[in-house]
Amino acid sequence: MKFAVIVFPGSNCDRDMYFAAKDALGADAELVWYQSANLENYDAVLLPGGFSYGDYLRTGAIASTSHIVTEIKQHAAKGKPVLGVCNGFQILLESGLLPGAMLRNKNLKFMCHFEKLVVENNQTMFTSDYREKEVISLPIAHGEGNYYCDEATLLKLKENNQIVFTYANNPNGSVSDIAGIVNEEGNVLGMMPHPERAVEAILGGADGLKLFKSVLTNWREAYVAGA
Amino acid sequence: MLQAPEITPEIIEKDGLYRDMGLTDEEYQLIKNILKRQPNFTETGIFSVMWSEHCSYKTSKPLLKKFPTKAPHVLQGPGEGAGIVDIGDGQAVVFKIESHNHPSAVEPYQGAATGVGGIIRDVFSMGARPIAILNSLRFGNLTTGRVKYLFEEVVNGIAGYGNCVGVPTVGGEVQFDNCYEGNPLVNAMCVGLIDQKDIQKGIAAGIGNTVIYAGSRTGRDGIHGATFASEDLSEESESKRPSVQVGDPFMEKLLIEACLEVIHCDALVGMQDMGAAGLTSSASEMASKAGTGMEMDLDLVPQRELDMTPYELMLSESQERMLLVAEKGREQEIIDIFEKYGLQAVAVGRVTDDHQFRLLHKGKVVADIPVDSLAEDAPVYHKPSAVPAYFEEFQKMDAYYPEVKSHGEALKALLQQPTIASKEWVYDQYDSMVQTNTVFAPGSDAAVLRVRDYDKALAMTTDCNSRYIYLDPETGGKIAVAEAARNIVCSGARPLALTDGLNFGNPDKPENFWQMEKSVDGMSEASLKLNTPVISGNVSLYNESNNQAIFPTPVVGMVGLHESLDHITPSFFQAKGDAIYVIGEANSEFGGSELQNVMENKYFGKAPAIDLDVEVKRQSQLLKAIQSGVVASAHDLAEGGLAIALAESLFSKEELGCEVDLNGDLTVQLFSETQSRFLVSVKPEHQTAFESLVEDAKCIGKVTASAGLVVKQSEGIVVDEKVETLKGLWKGAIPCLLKSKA
Amino acid sequence: MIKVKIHITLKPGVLDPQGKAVQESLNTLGYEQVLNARVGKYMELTLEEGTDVDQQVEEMCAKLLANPVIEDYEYTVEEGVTQ
Amino acid sequence: MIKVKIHITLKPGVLDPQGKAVQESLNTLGYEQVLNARVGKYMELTLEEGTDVDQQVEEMCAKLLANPVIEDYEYTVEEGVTQ
Ligand SMILES: Nc1ncnc2c1ncn2[C@@H]1O[C@H](COP(=O)(O)OP(=O)(O)O)[C@@H](O)[C@H]1O
Ligand SMILES: [Mg+2]
Repeated sequence: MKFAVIVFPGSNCDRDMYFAAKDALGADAELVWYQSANLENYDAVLLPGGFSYGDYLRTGAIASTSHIVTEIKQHAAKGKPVLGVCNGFQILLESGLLPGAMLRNKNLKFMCHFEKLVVENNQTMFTSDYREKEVISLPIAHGEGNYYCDEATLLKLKENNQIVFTYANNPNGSVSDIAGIVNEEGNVLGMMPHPERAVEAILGGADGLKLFKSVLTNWREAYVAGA
Repeated sequence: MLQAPEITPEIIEKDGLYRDMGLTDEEYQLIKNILKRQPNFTETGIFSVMWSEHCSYKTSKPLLKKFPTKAPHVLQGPGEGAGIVDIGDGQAVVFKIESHNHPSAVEPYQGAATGVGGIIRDVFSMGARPIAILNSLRFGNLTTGRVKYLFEEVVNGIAGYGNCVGVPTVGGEVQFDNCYEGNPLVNAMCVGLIDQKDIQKGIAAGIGNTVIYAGSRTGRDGIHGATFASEDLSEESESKRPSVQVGDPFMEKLLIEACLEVIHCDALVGMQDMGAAGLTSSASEMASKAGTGMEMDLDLVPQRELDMTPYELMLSESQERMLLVAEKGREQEIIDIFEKYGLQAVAVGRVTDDHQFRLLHKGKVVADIPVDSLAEDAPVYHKPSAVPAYFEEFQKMDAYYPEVKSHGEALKALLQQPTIASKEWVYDQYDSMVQTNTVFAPGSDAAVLRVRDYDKALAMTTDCNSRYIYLDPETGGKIAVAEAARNIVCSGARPLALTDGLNFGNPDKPENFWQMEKSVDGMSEASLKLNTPVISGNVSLYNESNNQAIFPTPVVGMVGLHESLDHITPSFFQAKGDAIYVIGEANSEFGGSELQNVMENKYFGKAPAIDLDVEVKRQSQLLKAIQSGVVASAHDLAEGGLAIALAESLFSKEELGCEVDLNGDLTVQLFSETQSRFLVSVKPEHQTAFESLVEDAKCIGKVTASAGLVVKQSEGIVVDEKVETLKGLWKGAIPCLLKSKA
Repeated sequence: MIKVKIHITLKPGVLDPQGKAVQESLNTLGYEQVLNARVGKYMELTLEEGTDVDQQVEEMCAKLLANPVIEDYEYTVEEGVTQ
Repeated sequence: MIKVKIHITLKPGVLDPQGKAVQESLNTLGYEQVLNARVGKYMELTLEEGTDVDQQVEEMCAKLLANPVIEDYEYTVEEGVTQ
């Protein structure tokens, strides 16, 4: 299985994502510059965190207009996994691949520390290695992670079981404590916490590794004969 | 448009305009002798910035010479963008500290942000990937609205820039004292990692080679000299006014990636960032170091504003700019790399053989200066020095001893002192984990980052207790270096080298100069003894407000090496039942202590004494014990003494307590700030081994599961506090001060 | 040249943490008569003469400058501006 | 109630990285006629009726809302607004 880690100007967790996929998970992974022509040779797309275009205008807004996002939409339409973390999540929101928008954290400050999360939906291709309602600990590092959507959208997210992670102690003001959501089809996940920062004990925890493992396991089951 | 009257060389001399740019009459005469004519306006400006303290170190040079700078592991000492130290496996660590005090006093967000940007450029211009940022901050007491604003915005600026460029901010220090009220200190340190084969130098070698300008366009940012002759030029349009430098961390991030790609292109000859004095210093220093000359056509310099003069172009401090020298004919290879990242890079000049720094503008030569006269021939001053009266008075005083009624209450009061209180409010705003190498984020003695793919790690810290230095600069200078090394050792690393950020008042006052002189003496002696040479640094003088100098504040930034990941040692207690040891006896030493501040609201008397031989012995024995695997946790004793060290060792995620038994004067035992001491916890099965390795260690109690901090004396309980209560006070102090109405 | 002034504001129902902070700090500073504050963006674009402004600006706002999930926009155009 | 509209813009000559990013992105999207973009803030305050607006708003801008070292501000007042 081969992961593409998309690098936008200003991405800064690209290499972390790459190391998580390649070293911690042991899968094939490549850094893909945002001007690359296509994503045909990749099985999964990872949109890393950082400050694409300096977070200018709105987080993720400028990156969401680049050509590679069209490619990502096509990749997603085929049912292949797309994971956006932090700024990657913001890009998914701005590009319409996921519903809602991000506001500034309610205390207006950037915050960086481990947070407890609840796995609300362990039936997705990203979370099947977790137990239902498992409480895990992942780092957050963002200034705009205050997820917002209107009532109707929220209702839909709940009805379709699209809320994948919630915060145990909401740090940023997100609607319904939302930390991560999937699209209706379940193959595009956006989340503010950083699973790629928690893949080795020496970094303070390895709770994020199961997320990458889930993707790998599910891909194998779907595509590798005899798996 | 009305043309401003031309300022001729004659007018500059007759009206003494050079004085408004900061040059003295003697310096002006020296320039005339060098040029064998009167300098024109642009040339005068160029000399004024290159001969400023900031670029020439004309006041501090005689002192900086005293620092030990060499050791087998030092690959690059002072003189380049940053110093470099060998860490084995063909790798090296690159680091430097830099101040941005005055800009931060005027515009705290941008001042701090551009300070971070500048120091990062110093590191990647050497070819190293920046892997960590630290900062050392000083503010007035958090009681006025202005100080709170400065504090909040400086932190915000560091976060805003560092988080965006994707370099983790992993450590630092913040202290509060009245002397910094009008003049905060903002020092930022950057650490980079490099393969030794990739080390770059800022040289303009190879006659005929091409000079390339890359990055942001030049605007009228931060042109200091433009304040000159305001009467004569009062007609000048509004737009000619100097403006504050604004940082663009997004641009910096692209520059980092582009430059780290460019170093692998063998068409590159040299590279340097444009820091203070912008294009002037980078260009002239590159040529001077290479023993060449340089000619630049200023019309080719990318410009953000209209009608910029040569003076403005040369003195602008616009951020995020680099100067490179490429092999003639291969410029395009380098320009292409920048273009991939959407960055502008243009050829603006060439390396010449005549040792002149020559600038062209609209077809005319606007400056023609012997290049060495700028970088190397700046005058050096040996300022007079005088022992301040306060020092002699302090030395004569009887030792200060605080009368403490309740030791538990004193402990609580100390925990809420902003200088001791938790700095989580600050570092939670910093991305401390990006790049996924951070083993110990802020909150430990030293930050620790593993070196990916190797069984080793780097420890780093900044330290400076300026109260001791104020009381006694020489002793305080030694302590600053020793304390930095203690932090490194506690984390399990061997100290390698240091960078110093010398922040002082006006050196023209002999008392201030004496403080500088003595601190440097003390620091030099300690760095020699501890084998941590000085590999880079920065000098910031004239830190005064209302004619009142800050405490002398020579910040020490230090980096150490863990030879194995197994040596990484936490500063928190680990498990119940572990034995608690103190290394070193306490003496009654309260001059400059935090307890003195709490009780007297000022500092006086003698600084605590330090014996560097004892220091070296204890540090090396502790390190040996750590490396042999018999130490569970180690923490140094600093502000607030043993009591604070005990409390801090309990403020981790684990819910532990401690019970210790102390003899003698309890105030001294708990709160004295006697130097060269450590608090260590050891598993019971390792106690014998530990004791045989560390001579001065004494077992004082054990870690408990009770979540209380208990101190006994002759079997009676003298302090018994819930850890949760103590932690709450310690954590809440700074947020609480910030929220309270000014 | 043409100058376009664009106002981007948060939609009425959307919480505005920044506006709230501004209001609170103004109240704290003693301006208790401030009942509400909302913070938005203000942009000035300079366009080449001869641009079909209305259609273009509308498009730019919709495509990039504002996020329709949370923001509204408004703009005014001044033609024939000399820089 | 009184409504105050405040525009905060960067002083001329001060670098505006955000404006630059917006301009470049618009150019990349095909709006090549965009020659320049500057991004500032826009605030709306609601004040109690009877406030001495001019003096107060001036003060608030200078003290808190704008950063006088790098920003300019301007405001307009509408009285008797029914929210
Ligand atoms: N206090 C100091 N101690 C040791 N070296 C210093 C000190 N101050 C400056 N230096 C060295 O002098 C050189 C020039 O410093 P500086 O002008 O601050 O660098 P830059 O031009 O990159 O801003 C650097 O190599 C720096 O490390
Ligand atoms: Mg430099």
